[in-house]
Amino acid sequence: MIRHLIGLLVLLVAGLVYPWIFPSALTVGVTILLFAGWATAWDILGGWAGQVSLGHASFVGIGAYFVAIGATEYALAPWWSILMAIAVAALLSLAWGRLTFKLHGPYFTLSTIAIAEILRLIAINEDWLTGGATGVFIDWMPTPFGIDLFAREAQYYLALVFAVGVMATIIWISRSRFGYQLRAVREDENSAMAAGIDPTRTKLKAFMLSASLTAVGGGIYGMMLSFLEPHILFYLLLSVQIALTGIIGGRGTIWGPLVGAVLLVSAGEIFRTSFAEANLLIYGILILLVILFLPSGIIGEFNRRLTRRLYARRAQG
Amino acid sequence: MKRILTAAIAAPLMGFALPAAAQVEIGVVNSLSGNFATFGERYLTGMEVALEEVNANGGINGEELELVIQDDRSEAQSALAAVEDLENEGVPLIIGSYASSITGPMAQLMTRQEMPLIVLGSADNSITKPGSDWVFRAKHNSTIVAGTYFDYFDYLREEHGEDDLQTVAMLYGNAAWPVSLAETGKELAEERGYEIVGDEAYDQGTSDFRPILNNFRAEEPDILYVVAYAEDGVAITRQMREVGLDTKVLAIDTAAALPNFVEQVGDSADYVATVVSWSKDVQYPGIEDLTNRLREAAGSEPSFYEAEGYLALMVAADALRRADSLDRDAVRQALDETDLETPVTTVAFDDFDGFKNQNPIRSLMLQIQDGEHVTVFPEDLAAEDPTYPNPSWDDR
Amino acid sequence: MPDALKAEGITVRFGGVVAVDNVSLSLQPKGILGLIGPNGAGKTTLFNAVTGFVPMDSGKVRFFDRDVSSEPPYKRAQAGMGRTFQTERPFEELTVLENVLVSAFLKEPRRKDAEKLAMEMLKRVELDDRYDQPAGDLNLARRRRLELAKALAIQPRVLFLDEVMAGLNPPALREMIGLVRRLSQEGLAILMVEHIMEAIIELSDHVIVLASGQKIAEGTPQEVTSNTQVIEAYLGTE
Amino acid sequence: MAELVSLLQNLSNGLLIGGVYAMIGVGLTLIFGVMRTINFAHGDFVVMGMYTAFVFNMILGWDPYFSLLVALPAGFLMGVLLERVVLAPIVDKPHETSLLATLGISLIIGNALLLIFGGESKSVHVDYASMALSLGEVKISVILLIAGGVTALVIGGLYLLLHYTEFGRSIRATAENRLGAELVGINTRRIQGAVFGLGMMLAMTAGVALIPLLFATPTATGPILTLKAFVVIVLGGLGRVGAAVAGGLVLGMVEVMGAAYIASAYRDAYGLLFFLIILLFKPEGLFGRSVKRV
Repeated sequence: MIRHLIGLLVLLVAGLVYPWIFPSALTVGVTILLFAGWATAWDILGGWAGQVSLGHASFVGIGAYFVAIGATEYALAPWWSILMAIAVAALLSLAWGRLTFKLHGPYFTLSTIAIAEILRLIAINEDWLTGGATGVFIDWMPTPFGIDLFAREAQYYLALVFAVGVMATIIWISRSRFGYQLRAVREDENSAMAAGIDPTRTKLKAFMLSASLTAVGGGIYGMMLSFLEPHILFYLLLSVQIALTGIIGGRGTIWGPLVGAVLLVSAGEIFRTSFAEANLLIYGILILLVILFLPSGIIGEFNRRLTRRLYARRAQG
Repeated sequence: MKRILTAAIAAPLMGFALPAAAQVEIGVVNSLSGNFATFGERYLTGMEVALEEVNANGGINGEELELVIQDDRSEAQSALAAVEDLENEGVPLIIGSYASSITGPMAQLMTRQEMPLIVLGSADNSITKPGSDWVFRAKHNSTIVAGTYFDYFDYLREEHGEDDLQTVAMLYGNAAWPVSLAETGKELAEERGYEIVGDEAYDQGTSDFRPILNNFRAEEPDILYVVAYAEDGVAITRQMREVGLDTKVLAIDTAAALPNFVEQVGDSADYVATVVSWSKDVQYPGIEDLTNRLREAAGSEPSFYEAEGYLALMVAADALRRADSLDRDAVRQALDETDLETPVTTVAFDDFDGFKNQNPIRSLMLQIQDGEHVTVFPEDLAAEDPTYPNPSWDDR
Repeated sequence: MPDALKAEGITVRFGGVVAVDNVSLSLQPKGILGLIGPNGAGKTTLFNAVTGFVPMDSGKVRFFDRDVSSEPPYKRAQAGMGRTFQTERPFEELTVLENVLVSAFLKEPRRKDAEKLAMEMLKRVELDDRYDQPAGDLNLARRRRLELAKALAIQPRVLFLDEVMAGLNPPALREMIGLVRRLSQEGLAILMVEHIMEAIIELSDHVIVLASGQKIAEGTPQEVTSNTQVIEAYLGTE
Repeated sequence: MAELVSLLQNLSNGLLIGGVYAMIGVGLTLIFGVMRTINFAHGDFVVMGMYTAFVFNMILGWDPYFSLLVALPAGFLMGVLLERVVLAPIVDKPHETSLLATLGISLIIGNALLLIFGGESKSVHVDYASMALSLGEVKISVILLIAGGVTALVIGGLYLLLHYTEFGRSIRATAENRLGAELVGINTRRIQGAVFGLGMMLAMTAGVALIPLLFATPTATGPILTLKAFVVIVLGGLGRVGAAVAGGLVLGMVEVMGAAYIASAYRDAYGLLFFLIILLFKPEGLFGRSVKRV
């Protein structure tokens, strides 16, 4: 516990120092923090509860669009829009989970793709709802305490708060009753039921929490882009990137998704600026290598070895 | 391997170390990898041709012009990171990018940072309407393109009688550009007295248009107005013939403007009409020379994409020469006062109809005649007369 | 005082096969009820039907004064049915303590209390020295005891043991028998499905014998083992 | 009358498009049946088939179908190799590990094609690309008919292979019950490699057969086809070849009817919605055998 809280503190300090070290890479910083938050939120469902979703872009889209439509159509400040987005994401995930949680393994994963794709088509075609395919410009943001929310610095600190908040949530979950219920359901639903745990309810809670947190990050992402098109926000590839970040780092671990985000986003950025056309090819090779050599993810593999070493050391001495 | 890695890590930091000696650098954000790389390649070719021309003619007031090119991986957040990076390197302006989902966020950011952006490929109205003081577009937009289509239809009406062209059916992909062009088209149809008898969007990646085309066949539209990217346009044309959907005018935007459209569709491509910002047979001085250079650089028949890449860089170079400074405000001022003639088109940035810093470019209507793209409208720039009406598929 | 468990007319069908055919049983609040029968007799199915893991086609299950017939397994667990699984399934990625903690949280929502409870349960099954070992690394006998600790940690009123003796070597078997007896003496009612006659005879107050889904005999261990029908069922005219 | 003609027209188109989908799905269903792996690179395998046909057409002027001579063995070998190097080492990891691995393969194939051939979409133009046979007023696309014929041939051949050869029986046994297959002495690891090879071969065959009809864009086409293939195999019933055909036909029909009579903008949604309903209420697929789990 103490270990994790120190980790959180280190993250916070590193996050606060980053803008001084890399003043001209704030966009990359925001991207890392958003992906860290998203992947950690994804991991509540995908890692801790063991239900791999490839539909989380839907919740990013909901967060971003609530902020955009709220600001442009109703002059609504983003915090109110994000609150609404949280509510909508929670309700949507509740219905979504009720519908699909009887599916397991790859079947559940396929169903998330299908639902997210249907939502993408709705976002593109129903222009009364989203502004449609031609997109929405965010042309206004409030200035609380004189802070310009369009400024990348402001967005950076918002993203930092978001990432730290999600990390704190997962640290709390990992120690709590809920966290053990999640792991029990992931490992074996029958054993979980024998311990008095309602698996469906547990998964629903995980999905709702995961979706709501993802939507919060989506709101910040919307502010950063400040021009939204459904194509890129409800995009299957974004869902895949979020899941990928979580899995590469280590599913069901506290620090895995963060490590995944730091690795993938910064590798992506370095490859982008150094290898031009070949950058995505090299990125693909990197992913494959990590999967082959660290199949439980970076932190996952580390934790497995650590637990065994700690036990062995205590048992001997 | 080790060397590559070192280079990779060092590369982003190099910008600090290298002093800019007797050269002017401008930033380019372009889609070189990812889904839009097809277009990115062509734009790059066009810019390289322009770069060679600029430097052969004395560069920017004697200093060599250089491009600092960054890939945006066809995604918005990478483009924004690239802008930040380029701003840090001190470039006075940036050219970019292709998709509106990428160019839109760039425009927002650069307006905030007060840095001039010359739009490379994105044609959506939304980029320059309402627009900003810092965003300039030399190429066309949805309003201009849709206007050219309907001017052409009106012109055919004048020539052949109003009753001849009455009904329009529309078919378009669900991406930003096709939707925005279709929406503008619908407004114009209403204004100018055309009846819309069919209106269908499709999800991109669909390659079977038969159900839609069959429905249209029952409506017998005079005009079919299609907005589709390359492969969709080819599939639509092939399937129209297969289904036997005859129209007097067949307009296919974007897809039909590419040289290999004819290769992929064969003789069914004939009579298809399409609007472009540039054509190799347009009556502007220097056109032949430019076409040859573009062809050589591309290694194939050049398209409007290469031409637009060329145009964007020529506009940038012209403004930098006149500004005679790397100060962003001075460059913006110079861009504002642009009055340039190129073999692609003439450029001046105006505010009109709610647009800001938009070149009121004269778009061209091409028709494919005997497998060649030929400029047929407007009359003063035309190389040939349009063939009208399209013969029925059975008679070909 | 009502019976701890009263099941009446339990019938379970799989497709066309009747796995359990109209079986009734009852368990006193402090007794050990043994459920035996040859392979495929329907013992485990009956056991799963009573604990809610297999849906019944007909029948009623009363747990103390509560009708749990239509309740899902986790509700029955919450009501106090603690069970083990025949193929023991520890949460392999968790440590031994964490495995038990999952169950302990049912009655003790606060981590500190739950941890204390879990540790006590580990002591009861003599696994406390391995509390931080990954459960996946335990050997069979220890996994069995871990299963037991998990079932105990929900602080059940009745313990359901599904073949906890199977596959144990003689010393481990003796240990397990002692452990079950101790639990019973501490006041827990126990229903055990078992293959190992030795254990059943030693432990049970009352035994039910199943064959082909039907109850063929019932009584004290001595009565049952001398029953000719039972001997036939076991020795086989199959 | 006109409406009846248009209905018949749509029905026949739905069937023919369904044949195309079946072609894309059949390799995936085989892989899923044996390996329980969601192969995210399947669409990219199809695209590789398309590029094979394109390259031989461009350089040697071959008719696209002729390049099957190259695509078949190449597909099989590459599949076996990929399985050996990438998937076999992680076979006992959770399913999402192999899912990610195939995702990595997909990224690599797409971007390698982009580097080699550039981003422009590729197609082979054949003279019969827009020909149609007329049956009364209903028109039947020649090229879809040819694709349908190839589908029938390939799937017929696969059926024979699976049911009348020792190798095929081993594959089916492994798909049905891996442990049982191992007990009777089948080397399921080898079968797995061979099946992946077979799956990739079928995907590349589909690519070759479809190049006159569809377009290959390095990174964009693959995922679209992969998604279609997922829908096909779930609709029909996972893991069975005949069911993939049925699934393809159903998907073709649902899409065409939805596009013709509801709204074409939601074309993909009809298939996906149908896919969800099947997943939720008849997870063994429309035509799969019912499996009761005890």
